[in-house]
Amino acid sequence: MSIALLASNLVAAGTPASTTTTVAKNCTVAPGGTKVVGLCTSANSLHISVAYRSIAPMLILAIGALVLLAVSAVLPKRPRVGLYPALTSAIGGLALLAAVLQWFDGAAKAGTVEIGGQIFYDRFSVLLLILISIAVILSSLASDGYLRREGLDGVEAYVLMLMSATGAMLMAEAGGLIMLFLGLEIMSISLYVMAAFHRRRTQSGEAGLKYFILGSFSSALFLYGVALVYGATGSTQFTQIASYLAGNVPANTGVLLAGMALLIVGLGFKVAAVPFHFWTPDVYQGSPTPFTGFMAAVAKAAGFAGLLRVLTQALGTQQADWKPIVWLLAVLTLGVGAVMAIAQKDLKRMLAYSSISQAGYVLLGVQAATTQGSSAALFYLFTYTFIVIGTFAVVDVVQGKGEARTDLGAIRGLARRNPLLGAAMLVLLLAQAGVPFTSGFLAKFYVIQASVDQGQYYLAVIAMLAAAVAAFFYLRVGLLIYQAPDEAEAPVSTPGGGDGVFLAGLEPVPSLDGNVATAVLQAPPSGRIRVPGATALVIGVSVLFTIAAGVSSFAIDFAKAAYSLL
Amino acid sequence: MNAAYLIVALPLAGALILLFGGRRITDPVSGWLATAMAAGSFVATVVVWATLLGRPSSSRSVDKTIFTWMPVGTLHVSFGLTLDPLSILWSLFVTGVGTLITMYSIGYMRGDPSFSRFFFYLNAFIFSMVILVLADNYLFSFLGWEGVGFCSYGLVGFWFDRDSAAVAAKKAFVTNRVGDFGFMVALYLMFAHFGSFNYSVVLAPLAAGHATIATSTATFIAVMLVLGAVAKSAQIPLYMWLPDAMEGPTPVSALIHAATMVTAGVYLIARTAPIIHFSPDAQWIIASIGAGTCFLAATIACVQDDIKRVLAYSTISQIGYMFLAEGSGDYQAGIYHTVMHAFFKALLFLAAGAVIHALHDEQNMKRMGNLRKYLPITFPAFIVGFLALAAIPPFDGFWSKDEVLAAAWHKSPVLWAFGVAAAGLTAYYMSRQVRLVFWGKSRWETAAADHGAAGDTGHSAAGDTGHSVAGDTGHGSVGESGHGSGAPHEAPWTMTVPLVILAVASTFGWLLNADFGGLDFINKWLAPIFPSTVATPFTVSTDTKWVLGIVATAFSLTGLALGMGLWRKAVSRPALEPAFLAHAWYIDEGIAAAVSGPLARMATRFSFVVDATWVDGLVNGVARSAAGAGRQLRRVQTGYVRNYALAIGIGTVIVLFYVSVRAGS
Amino acid sequence: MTTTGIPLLNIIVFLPLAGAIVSMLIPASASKVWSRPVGLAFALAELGFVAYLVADFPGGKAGFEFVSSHSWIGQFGISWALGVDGISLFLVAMTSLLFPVAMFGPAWKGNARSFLGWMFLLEAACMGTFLSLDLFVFFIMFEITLVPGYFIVAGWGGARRNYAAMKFFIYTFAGSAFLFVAIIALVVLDAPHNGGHETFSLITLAKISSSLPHADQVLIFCGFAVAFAVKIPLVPFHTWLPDTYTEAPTSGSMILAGILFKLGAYGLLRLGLYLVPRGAADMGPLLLTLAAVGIVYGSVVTVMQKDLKRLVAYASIVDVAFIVLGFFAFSSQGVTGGVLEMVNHGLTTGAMFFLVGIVWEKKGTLRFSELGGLQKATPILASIFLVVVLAAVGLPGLNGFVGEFLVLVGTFVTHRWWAVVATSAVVTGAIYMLWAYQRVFHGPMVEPEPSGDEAESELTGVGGVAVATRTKAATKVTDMSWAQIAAVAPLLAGIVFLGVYPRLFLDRVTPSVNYLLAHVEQEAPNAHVPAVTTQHVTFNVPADQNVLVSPAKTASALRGDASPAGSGAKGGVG
Amino acid sequence: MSVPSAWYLVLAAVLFGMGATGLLIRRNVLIMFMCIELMLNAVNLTFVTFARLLNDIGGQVDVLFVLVVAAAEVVVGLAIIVALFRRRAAATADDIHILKG
Repeated sequence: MSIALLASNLVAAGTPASTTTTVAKNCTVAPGGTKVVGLCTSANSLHISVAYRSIAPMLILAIGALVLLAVSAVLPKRPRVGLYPALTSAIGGLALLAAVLQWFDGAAKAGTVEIGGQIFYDRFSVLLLILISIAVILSSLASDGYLRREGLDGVEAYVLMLMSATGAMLMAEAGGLIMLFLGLEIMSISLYVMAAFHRRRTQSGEAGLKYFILGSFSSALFLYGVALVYGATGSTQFTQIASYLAGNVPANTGVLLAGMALLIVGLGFKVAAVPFHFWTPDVYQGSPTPFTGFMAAVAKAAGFAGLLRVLTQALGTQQADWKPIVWLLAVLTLGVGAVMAIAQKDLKRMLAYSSISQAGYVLLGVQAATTQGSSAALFYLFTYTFIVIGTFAVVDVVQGKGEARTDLGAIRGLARRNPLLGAAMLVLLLAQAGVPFTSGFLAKFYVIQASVDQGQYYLAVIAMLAAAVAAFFYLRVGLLIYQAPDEAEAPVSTPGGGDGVFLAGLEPVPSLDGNVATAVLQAPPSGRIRVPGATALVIGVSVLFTIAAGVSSFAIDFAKAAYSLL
Repeated sequence: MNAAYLIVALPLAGALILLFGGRRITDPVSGWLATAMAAGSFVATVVVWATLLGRPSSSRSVDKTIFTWMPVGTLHVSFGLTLDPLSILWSLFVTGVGTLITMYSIGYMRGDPSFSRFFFYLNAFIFSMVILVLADNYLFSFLGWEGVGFCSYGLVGFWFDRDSAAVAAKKAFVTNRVGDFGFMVALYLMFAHFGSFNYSVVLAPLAAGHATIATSTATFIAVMLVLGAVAKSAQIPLYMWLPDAMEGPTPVSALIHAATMVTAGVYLIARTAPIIHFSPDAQWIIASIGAGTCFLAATIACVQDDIKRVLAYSTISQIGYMFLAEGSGDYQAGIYHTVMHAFFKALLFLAAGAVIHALHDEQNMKRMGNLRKYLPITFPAFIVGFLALAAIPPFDGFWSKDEVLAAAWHKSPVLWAFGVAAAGLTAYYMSRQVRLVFWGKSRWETAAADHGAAGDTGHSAAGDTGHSVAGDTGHGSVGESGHGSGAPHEAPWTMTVPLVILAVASTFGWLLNADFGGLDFINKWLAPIFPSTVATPFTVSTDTKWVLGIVATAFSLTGLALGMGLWRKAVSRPALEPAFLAHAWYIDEGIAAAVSGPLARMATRFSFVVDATWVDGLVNGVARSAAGAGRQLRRVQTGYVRNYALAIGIGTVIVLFYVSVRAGS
Repeated sequence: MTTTGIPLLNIIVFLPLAGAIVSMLIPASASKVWSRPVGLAFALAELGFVAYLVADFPGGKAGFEFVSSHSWIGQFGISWALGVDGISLFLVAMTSLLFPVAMFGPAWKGNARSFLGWMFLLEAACMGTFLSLDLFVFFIMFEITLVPGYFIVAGWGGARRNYAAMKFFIYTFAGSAFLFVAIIALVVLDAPHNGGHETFSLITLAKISSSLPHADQVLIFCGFAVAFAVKIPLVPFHTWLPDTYTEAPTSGSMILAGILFKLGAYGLLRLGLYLVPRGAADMGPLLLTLAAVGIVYGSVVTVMQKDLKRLVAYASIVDVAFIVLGFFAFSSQGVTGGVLEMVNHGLTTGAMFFLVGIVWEKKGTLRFSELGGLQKATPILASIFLVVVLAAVGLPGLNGFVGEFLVLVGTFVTHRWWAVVATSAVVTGAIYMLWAYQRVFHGPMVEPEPSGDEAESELTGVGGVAVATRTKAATKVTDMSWAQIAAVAPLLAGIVFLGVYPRLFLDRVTPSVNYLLAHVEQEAPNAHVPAVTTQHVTFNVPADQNVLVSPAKTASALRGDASPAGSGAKGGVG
Repeated sequence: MSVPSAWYLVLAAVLFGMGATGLLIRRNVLIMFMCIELMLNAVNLTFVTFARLLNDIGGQVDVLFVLVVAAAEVVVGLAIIVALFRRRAAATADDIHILKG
């Protein structure tokens, strides 16, 4: 029986590793010179020092969540308008402050492993902490208007958001697979609830349930991967896995690779890589819109943080094994995301597919498996956070009460109904399309550069062609924004008969007898759109950042600095 | 010598003034301005000619560079003039005849709403033509070459609201462009071989015997240039545009399509003689084209009913003689015939114009007749032109054609036979024309009644709106007697004076190059251009010449007698007017059918099938397949959780399978 | 290198940007009054700066002038580097000339603020592309042109504008994918030869590009070529063009055809030939063939078009094929001619689309079947149109001929049969252009059907003017207005001037071209560049007219030796 | 007779596979949910086995983490299921497919 043989081989292989002394094993210096702080400081005792500063943002968020709950308990049933979002963003702001301070911390700059090896404290983590803090601030502000409009206001949403962010931070800082799993679950469980948060909308419940079932399934797969990697290498901590693999050739690579594969699947699910992406459109569409933005930003960032840690740090020696897998995932993700987005008629769903496609570019950075690639991926995530939260904030404003109008027709004539909002949406869309002078372009440039640097010309070309396909649906929306709200599509007739193609989804659907039905998009509601102040702020900040990071190189340098040591 | 600049500058100035002045320069003023400019140009040419005459024959060539046009790397082209016997000779008759015709036009075009536009084109034409002949390099000459083409386009299509005129103008231009193709290719080869277009670089060493050129290169350059010449001079196979070009006002036909522009090809070949000298093949090609054309066009001319189309085919035929002479190596004879032809053909056209004018734009000879009684000046003038063209001694045509035929005989009796046959035909069709127009009954009286309704054959575009308006207002004296029903009357003096001058020239012009008494001025004048290294000298014995001359004259007289006899009373002789000749051997119509039929269909197919469906279809197909893929993939997204989980499961299995393969290997 | 006190090139790039911002900032209420004057002021100021640049540009120099460089994204060696040489000088000049004409010449309706804003943005991007000395800057400028282009077509275009705009954007965007990857690949592969530092600097890359393996050069060149072939566009990548040009508003067509085309052609020269000469030399015959095929195919397809604007659009395909033909002839005349053709085509096609727009205003239709006899009612329009048509056809004395002839003669020197095939365009070009002219202006006046046509003219029309023309059928057709004549006059002046005295242009372009070719010759032995600088020709030139100055100068500048002066024998024939 | 440790691993794998299969084929949400629990516990078994094999306490500790997480998942998951199916008679996963395409 092959499995039995496999297992026995494994035991034989694993034994030598476990015979080394615990202390020696735990104190192995990780590749790259990262010193393992914590266990080694007191070799003979089980005393583990807790470097609180390394987990300060996380703590702030977690404690903040609890405080928020407590505060809500003592406050009257209907507190002052805007209190909770204000508090939440304040907590996020504190976390951001802490994270920024961490950035300048020497330990973080040098890169250390804290708290018994469970926490990775380096600028890579810190950058993600900053990102997540920002996402919290922006999302909480963007949610305010939505929640009040939908009559869902209360403290719960904010607490969930903070808890979810806490989990994401844990993922970002995780020093080992177990911490990664823990963070993943903390984040995900909160997100499940957030997805299902709109009690009166059936779609919201459906989104929550689907997310929950599939998420749990992928978590189980991920966890099994953790167990297998643990079995093959004797540890769940990244540094130790890496040092073990650097020093030994695993006798049974099968277990290791199977574990690796499952880890990729689990994390691939979180980042919505094709073919593990099926939940994404349904969940993004069903979830309350501002939460969708949060989800797209934070879950994706945390998922990629995990993927980068696992693949490039823990399993860096197995590059040859996982690179082709990621290559294929990247191609599929880019292609399927872009192609399916074309066929969508719902704005949120289209953006969901678009976010799938965007994940493909980050996978390009992962696939490069270099410092440059990783920092490119980070930069991509960083810019995408602003873009996606801003975009969904606009969608939120446009869709109206009860998420009545999320179809493409709703956005038609946006520029007439609110010029600034239209312009903002245009910038955000162009950024996602990767047009120069937006952060989206530099992000694409960076990942493509990293990819080409590794000789992946074809991957790079495929990615850029996917961008061209993707440009179609971004532009289509951009065009709708600038159309008159009541503008009718001209009847389509050409000698070549190819007209409909470039208007796919927008155009009347050709019926079987070849005649073109003139039924087009529903007209949007008329009248000027009013944007709640907080949401306007979010959109404004997103747009400004998108342009600023596209014109100046500061954000790239920032991302580069985050990864310079690894 | 600086007067040379004036030759060019005056017509240019005239053209610019008329262009920008537009309609503010009114009716007669613009005409007189243009005439003055043309005359000034003529005077300047005479001055230059006199200056050159004062020099020894070996130094009668002066180059004057105006400024650099295209300096790129080794390519260096200037705007520059070359003043040598050949260019000045051409310039003389271009500006001279041009002046007369411009003057004639003042009367002819009177009252036309676009009066000044007409004279703009005339001056621009003279400018272009002198550039063509005076340029010191092929490329600058090409500028003039194209310039005359443009003016021809503008003048043929002068009455643009007639569709036939517009089509004819376009046809003329496009056909000439086919020739330009050859001209340009010759230029490339010239640059590749000589590194220059300057006559002084390309031709002078060859002419001086300092350099030689490979036969193949010479043949290629020559043949390509001849293609250009053939188009411009309306020779086989590109002659079809010229008859249609008769849509233009008659002075235009006289100036451009008879006397000057169409001889540009003759000039080009004469200029290129040093190269052609190295290619016997090219010489044969030129001679054959000439012989073939002069015969073919003459046959067609025999049956045309339109007064101007007869003359047009006659022009084609006569230029054929010039080509024949040049191909036979006797450039002087060709040029001699060119000059003589300029006189008598301009005369014929102007006289024909006066006839048309008198009959209110009637061009169909079958609706004319008996006009000798009404047109006391035009009639004798026409007769002089007729006799000159028919090569009846002692008029111009006899002498020059004699020279041409002598050269042809020396080249090959076959060529000569074609020439002689054509001479007979020429006399015949011209007699027919004279008979139909000036003798017989006054058919125009009845014709006027059903004016325009009668079944015209061919393209005789009788009085369409544009022209008849012009004609009527131009004739105040006639106009009062009703629309086109007044008696024919003689033209105003501005029109008759040129007729008289040209008639005199057609009678005595031959003295410019008489074969005897040391009167061969043209031969002597051109001698430095065609030394023995350019055109191998040959002589035809005097006896032979006598015999040849007598035979040719006999042919001419026979033709004349036949024509005069057969068409004394008759208006229509179906046996002598076979359809295939009336349709010009169906060549033109065949080409037109091919172009508008299969070729147009093919182009249409390319435009609307190949490009729209295939090439663009591919692009749209890619887009469509992307969109289609999206639509198909949407079906996978069923909304059922278990399907999603299954997808994740399958993905996982595939990844696991992949790693197991890797682990196994 | 010339440096002046003021950052001239930066001003030229950023002034239109400022114009865009100012245009957009004008409040809607004041837009009616202020948009056009303010826009015109900016456009003229830009023109003034460019005129200063042209005037100040030293003739006979090959290198980049007015260079300004600032580090931008240091870690990739990206800098904001601008410079101008003979090749880009006149493209910049043409851009600055064509934009005001396009902005204020044709009639357009709708939001003046955003229209002018997009136009200025486009101008800034075009300037940036032509002036950039950094591949990254080049790319982003090249790419950003799509956005204003897209919105101008989609916002102010004809009935099928959405389709056309989208196709334009996606097609060229997809082409850029290859350009992007090729640029990055070039930079990455060149980095080891630059001391391990990546750099996007055009000049540096050109210096070290010879170290690149041959095969890499070919691949990179292919990447460039695909992108530029789409942009130019070369057959068979051209099908976005007719749709886009036909649907675009008049101003948009002018700019798209006049300038955006040139970005691709310019890129082919600046990136293709300059950076990867060996790749260019290898792929040269292919591009030559594509160009020749494009000339023939384009001509055939153009002839039967039924719509004037579409015909002009297709004719552009033929014209730009000449540009490519010239570039890949690798001869001084060919490349110079190609550069001149770029400028020519900008002037000619710009003017042509402008006039087509006027025809549309007069008649409300552009279908040949509904046009005719316009010359009677609009003689000035007809005359100007004729001049432009003749320039397009290549009548000597107008600009089209000089460029076309140089291209062809230059091509003949190196690839004779391609030149011969391409020369067929002199015939076909005359056919379709004159036939079009005839059908529009000649013949009896065609009156549009009074009924049924109104609805249709709305659909086929050029954007904003749809309403204005509905009544045109009934009223008398008038000739061009003085404002329109004034708008087209500069283009006509350019057409005539470049036809008669192209030397002003050639003297500044040729040194740069020769420098480029010398670079190609040195780096790519497979290019077979003919001796661009040797003088094997003698000229019959009077001693006082030293017309040989410029080539001789070039020769000595390049080779460092004295070139034999023209020692032609005086006298000529006889 | 001691059971070879490999057998534990195989058992765990089988259990995991059963759980996964169950998730894929069952439509009752609660049973699907149980299948996930089964999978998690199969992983726990794997952890323990490896911990024993490697003589490492870490794996056993990890099991505790997993248990806690699983418990949290149960709470949240049930809450969502209850909320969603409160107004429905049946509780199959196939009943929810508004969102698709």
